[in-house]
Amino acid sequence: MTDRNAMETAPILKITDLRKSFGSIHALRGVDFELRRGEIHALAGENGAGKSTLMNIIDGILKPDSGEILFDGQPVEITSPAMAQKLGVGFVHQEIALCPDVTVAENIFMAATNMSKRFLMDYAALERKAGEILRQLGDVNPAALVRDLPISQQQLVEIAKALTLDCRVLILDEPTAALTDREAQTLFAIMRRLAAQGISIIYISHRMAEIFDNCDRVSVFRDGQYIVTRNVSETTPSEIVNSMVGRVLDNLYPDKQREEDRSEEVILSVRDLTERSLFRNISFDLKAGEILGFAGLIGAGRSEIAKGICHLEGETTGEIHLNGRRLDLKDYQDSIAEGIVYLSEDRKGSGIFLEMSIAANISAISLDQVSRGGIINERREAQFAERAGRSLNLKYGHTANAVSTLSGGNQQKVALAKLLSVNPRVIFLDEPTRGVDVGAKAEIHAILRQLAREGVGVLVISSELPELIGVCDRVLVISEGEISGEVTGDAMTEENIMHLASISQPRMEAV
Amino acid sequence: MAEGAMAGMQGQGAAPREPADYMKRLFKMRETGLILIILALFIAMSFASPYFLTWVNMRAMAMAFAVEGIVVVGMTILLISGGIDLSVGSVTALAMVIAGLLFLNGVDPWTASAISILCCAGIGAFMGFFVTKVGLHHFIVSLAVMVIARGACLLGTGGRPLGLYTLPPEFKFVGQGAVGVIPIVIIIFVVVVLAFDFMLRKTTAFRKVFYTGSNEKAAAYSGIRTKRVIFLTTTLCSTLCGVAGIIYMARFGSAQPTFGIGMELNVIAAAVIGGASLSGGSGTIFGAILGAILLSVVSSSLALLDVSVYWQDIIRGSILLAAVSIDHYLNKRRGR
Amino acid sequence: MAEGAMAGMQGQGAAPREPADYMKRLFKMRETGLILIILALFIAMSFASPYFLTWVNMRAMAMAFAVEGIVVVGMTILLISGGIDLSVGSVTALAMVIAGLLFLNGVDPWTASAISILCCAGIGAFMGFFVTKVGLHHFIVSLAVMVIARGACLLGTGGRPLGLYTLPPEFKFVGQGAVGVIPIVIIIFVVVVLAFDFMLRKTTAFRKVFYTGSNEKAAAYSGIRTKRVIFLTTTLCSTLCGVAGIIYMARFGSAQPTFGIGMELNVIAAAVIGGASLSGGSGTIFGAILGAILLSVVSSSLALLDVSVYWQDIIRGSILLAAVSIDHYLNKRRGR
Amino acid sequence: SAQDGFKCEEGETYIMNVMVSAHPYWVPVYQGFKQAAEAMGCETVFSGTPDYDITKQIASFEQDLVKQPAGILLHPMQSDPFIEPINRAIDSGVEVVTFAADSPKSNRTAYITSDNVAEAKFAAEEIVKQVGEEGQYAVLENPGQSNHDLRVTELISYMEQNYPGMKLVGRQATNQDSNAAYRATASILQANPELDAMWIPEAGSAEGAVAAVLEAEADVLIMHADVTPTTLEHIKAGNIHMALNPNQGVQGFMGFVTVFMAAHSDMFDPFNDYKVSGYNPMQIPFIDNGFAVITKENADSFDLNKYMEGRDPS
Ligand SMILES: Nc1ncnc2c1ncn2[C@@H]1O[C@H](COP(=O)(O)OP(=O)(O)OP(=O)(O)O)[C@@H](O)[C@H]1O
Ligand SMILES: Nc1ncnc2c1ncn2[C@@H]1O[C@H](COP(=O)(O)OP(=O)(O)OP(=O)(O)O)[C@@H](O)[C@H]1O
Ligand SMILES: [Mg+2]
Ligand SMILES: [Mg+2]
Repeated sequence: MTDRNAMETAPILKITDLRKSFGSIHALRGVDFELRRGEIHALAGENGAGKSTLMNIIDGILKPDSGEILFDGQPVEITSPAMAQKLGVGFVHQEIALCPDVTVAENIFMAATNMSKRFLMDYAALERKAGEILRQLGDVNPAALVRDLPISQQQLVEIAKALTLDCRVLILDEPTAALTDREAQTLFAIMRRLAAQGISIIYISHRMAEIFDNCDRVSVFRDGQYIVTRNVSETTPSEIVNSMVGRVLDNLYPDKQREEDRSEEVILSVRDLTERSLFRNISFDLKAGEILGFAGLIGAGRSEIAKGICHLEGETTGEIHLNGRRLDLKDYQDSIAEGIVYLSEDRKGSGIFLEMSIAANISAISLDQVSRGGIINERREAQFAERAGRSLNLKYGHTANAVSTLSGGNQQKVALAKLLSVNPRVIFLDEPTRGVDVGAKAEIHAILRQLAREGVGVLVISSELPELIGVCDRVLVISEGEISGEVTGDAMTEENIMHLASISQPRMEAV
Repeated sequence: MAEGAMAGMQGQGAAPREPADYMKRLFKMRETGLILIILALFIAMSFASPYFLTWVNMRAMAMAFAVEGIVVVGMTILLISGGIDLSVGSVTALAMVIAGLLFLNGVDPWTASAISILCCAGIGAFMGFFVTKVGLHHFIVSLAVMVIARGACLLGTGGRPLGLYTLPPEFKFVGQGAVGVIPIVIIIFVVVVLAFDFMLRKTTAFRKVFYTGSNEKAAAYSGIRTKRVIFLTTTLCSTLCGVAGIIYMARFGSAQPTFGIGMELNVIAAAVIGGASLSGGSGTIFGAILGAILLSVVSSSLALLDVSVYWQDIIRGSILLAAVSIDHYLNKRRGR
Repeated sequence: MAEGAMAGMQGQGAAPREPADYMKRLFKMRETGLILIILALFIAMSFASPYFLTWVNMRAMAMAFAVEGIVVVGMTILLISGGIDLSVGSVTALAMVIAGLLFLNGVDPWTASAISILCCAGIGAFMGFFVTKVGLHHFIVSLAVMVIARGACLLGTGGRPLGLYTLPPEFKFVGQGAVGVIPIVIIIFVVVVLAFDFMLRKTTAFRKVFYTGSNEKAAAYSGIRTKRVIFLTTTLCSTLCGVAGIIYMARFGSAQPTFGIGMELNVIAAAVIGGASLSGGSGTIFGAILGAILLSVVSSSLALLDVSVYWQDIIRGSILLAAVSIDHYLNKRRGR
Repeated sequence: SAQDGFKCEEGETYIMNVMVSAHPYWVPVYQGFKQAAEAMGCETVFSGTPDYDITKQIASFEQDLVKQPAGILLHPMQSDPFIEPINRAIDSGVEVVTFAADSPKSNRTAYITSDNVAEAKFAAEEIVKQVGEEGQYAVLENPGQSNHDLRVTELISYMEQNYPGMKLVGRQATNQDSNAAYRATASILQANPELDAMWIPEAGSAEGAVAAVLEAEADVLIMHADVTPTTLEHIKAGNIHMALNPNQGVQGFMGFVTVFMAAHSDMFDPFNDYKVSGYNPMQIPFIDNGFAVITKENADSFDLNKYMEGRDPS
């Protein structure tokens, strides 16, 4: 009886002295970790601290160099995701890993189909069940091909996929990085429900508010080492940040626009920009010295508007003026030539060259800065990368290493460094701090403010409302492809923005 | 073929809802463009030549691609899983040679065929080993095996075709006989195509092939043993080459060490024309067979029209290019 | 070649730090495995045959792959950009045929060669158009062009080789002459290889080829006109085929419409053995040339040892498989 | 009937069917075929497959049958696979004669070819005549193609039996590829500096072999079968000693005559059992069309491009 009792109170997962290195990089240097039954346990740590590596080991994707894993009190050696699945581990990966050529429903039930003893597929049932799960999370068509979905919807599919598993431990590695507040809240409700059913959840996030609102305990990692575990109720965000970063971060957001920076000079002016199915009648001015934000729900069309202005995708009509001069852009190269650049929200798909070196990634858009007469100076290129990396607190081994060896947040920094390395006149940043840790985030925000001060037009798209409110001087809210409102100053509150974001627009004529 | 005609949509995982929009779906599916192009060719040819729409000509055209069509099935499945196989031609020839040598040494032809097909499966497994365990690329492994298997054919036969005229009639019947007017070869072909088309669309086991080819990592994360899937599709493709080789042997009553040179390009082209992606994850058997039919009809038509040989290649290549361009255009217009 | 030897690392965009770790880097670079394998072959062969390490044999071996090596350069660059070209053999033959016909019709051979190379560039541009504007896959476009170009060779010559014995000696000198003991062909080859190796590693223009092949979308989002890059690499590959064809013509004093059948597999194999990825984004000229050397040395060695023809293919394929496996193993051990 | 003589009826058509149909070998054969047909007022068609693919050739042969020609002169890519199609053709009233390659177990009425064995013997004797009975020789080959195989294997066994002093020191497969032949010959020359002679069963490899021999400045007697403009020039220049070329014109001409005769067998009433046994009276197991010996002196007569000037290839 006591044995049994001990079993039930014993942690579901207990990890001792786990080590893992990649060549000379020590990702984990003797980590301890304990997960209780039915708790929501947050993991915090800077980019590259080793969080994903630890999760990948629990899921059997990576093999640890040494250390012990007790699952349900039993020592286990998890050698493959299939085995982890059998143990009851579900995993939402930081990097979205879906099959682009098959439907959402098939993706969601891939593991179930794999384990099922059924001989035939029942597509109708799959779609029905996928529809049920997706309805809780957000609006995704279960019959759509994953390749046709924007990254935020793919994120929802990835979450739905894990929820179908009959798991005892659910790992969520930055699931909200590309989600807006509304979808995130739904996810938290589901998490709490699962926890109440006795499922243990590991939740990785760089957003302190999420951790403190939803989790029971939080463990902090730094440089591959376990630092501390605290009950959320007994600690504060600044204490956690302090143990993560090793110093106190006093102000997370830079100062807003100063009075002397205020100017009526319009840098970018957009008039009646319309794309037949994605957005219409978009008109706004971006003024010198300000940081403008785009807010909205998933699928509102924020990214599409930015890409439309840069002529990256879609056929648009309307006018774009830069410093009062009407532009006649044909493609993105024209846009770059005018100094208008865009940072993609889809890091892996269109932000970085995974198998190329960090240096080559950072100089991709500004080769002329590291070359003379068309000949690349490799030393200069490496220095260029080092400089860019330093300013974003990039954690890497060598600039010649492939970007694929970096942690997710550090990959994001590379994508950002690439874009910041040009000297733009207008810069669109789509989820610029996706997956970036608090320290680096603050530095990125400071850089953006600095750019704005220097007269660069800065436009930020973010799904994280606190970020928009903290960084931007003015926020335009997009709903269903149209601007539904604008907030500035004290009116910039989450309530106001959410209200505007959920205004339903009269249906667009389908073309 | 009506069964097969639904391959496109269902291969994509859609489920039929109302019978009413059946026509709409037919128009929307991936293969419609190819079907239209082939139909157009048929109509043009039946005006151009009075011999085209004869039973004998149709039979000759069907016989010309039926056996290769079995290899196309294997290649398509392998392509979907993300692989490729350049050795299909040599392995098909080797199947003939192995079975032929065994038969000439007194083994009963059915047993000889079974052994030979097993050997081909072994070759596939060999390639699968190098791809999944050693970690080499399909292209280079199958290129090496293409050379080795051709060498084995030459070694086994001294470069001379084996005359197997003495094969028993009931064995030759497989390759030369007919049920009513329908040749056995074509029946086998249709059965293989329908069976694999069905399995690929409907069975959970073959869906894993799509998942693996579409994103091997994602499939592995879902617990699919992707290496095993790739190993098996590689083995399957070679096994089907073995089957094709045996049928050729029964049909020709001989085993030719030089058979099938250049077959790989033809077979891959058929699959690609039919919508298979060279990077894996998509493709249908039905489409690939349409691709094979298109290639075959063009060749046969040029021969039937007595087009000068010096012009045939130019016309053949141009039609191929035009056909895939039109098909691509039609697919794009219908909505990617 | 020491210059070229650094291709591996620097192609990846690395910067040398201290001259001290030069040896370490040499050991670490992608091509070391291949170099070791080729060295091992050389050592084994010099024991097996007293004729192997003679100047004349080395010269003959070099002559045997030098011209094809020029095509390997084009193919490698195309592969890096994410493309592939099956038409290289036919286009090389067509270059001979076009130049040969012009010459026989009274055009000065230099002008004829220039026109012919331009035509090949045109063919490359034609393929580039279908790939970038129409949106077809390189594989299928180049397959069609392979057939068309072969057809054009046949049409132009009536299938008969053109005798170009009357080519002026100063033209034939390009293919048959030597500066001192070094044949012109080898000089051209080395210059082409060094030039493109340098450009690929060092110039911004060619760096865009890597970006495009590594992740086309990310490249487009970095302001690279990826379609133009692909168009140009496709054109370049065909242009180099043209150059190779002209050199062959000067060398053999004839234009053979059937020249280069199957060349594509050889050329792609060389690039892949040398580390080029079939999915684009990686590869080096230096590695690809080592791959070509490996293939060529194996063939030459088998001939030198007078291995039975019936065994040659088996041995050749097995050595190929063993070599890439060892190379892969060495790279894996050194890496991660 | 006999009084109509050697004349076709209106529209009577004969087809010549080959594989790898763009190969120049067929060109003079078809010219012979056509000249005979014109002399008798018959129509001809050149058909077959451009590919080296037996399924395609069989398909094209069966498509020929759809047109109901009077007869087909066929070069079967392989013998046994054509047994059934040939027999079916004859049953449906289309006569078949084979040329250059045979399908002996079929019911074809005649077979016309060059005697590859005779060519090989001739080549062997010529080599011995030039370099003596003691020496070294090498061959290039093309395994899998029967006439090329015969030319090589027969020469080797003839040498073994009659001139044991001649040693075979090199034997390489080059498959009609001049670059492969260059490579192989260069290696053979390296390994055997004393090499006296080479026998090459086709002209494509000969082009590469000559280049290698010239480059090595070796003194090697080269003989080959078939001919291309380039090897002709080499013969004229003395780089190649001699080429043996099958008499393609006669092959085509006699091929036509035999297939015509098979279709008009009612002209002929031989002294045998054909009436009771029911076979075609025009049975000819083997006609040798002979071969020409090409040397410096007569080389100009073998320029196919010159021959084809003003002629229609199809
Ligand atoms: N495949 C790999 N090869 C080499 N190094 C790697 C590899 N994967 C991870 N690393 C390194 O291991 C360390 C830990 O990375 P990990 O992905 O676990 O960080 P993380 O805590 O998840 O960071 P983030 O918050 O940015 O996602 C980093 O220094 C990273 O560069
Ligand atoms: N081929 C399939 N077609 C439809 N749904 C499937 C398929 N394979 C698995 N599923 C779904 O995945 C889950 C697990 O499947 P599994 O076959 O293991 O369980 P099951 O007990 O047979 O499912 P059910 O409760 O529907 O009978 C179930 O929800 C099942 O409906
Ligand atoms: Mg991470
Ligand atoms: Mg977005």
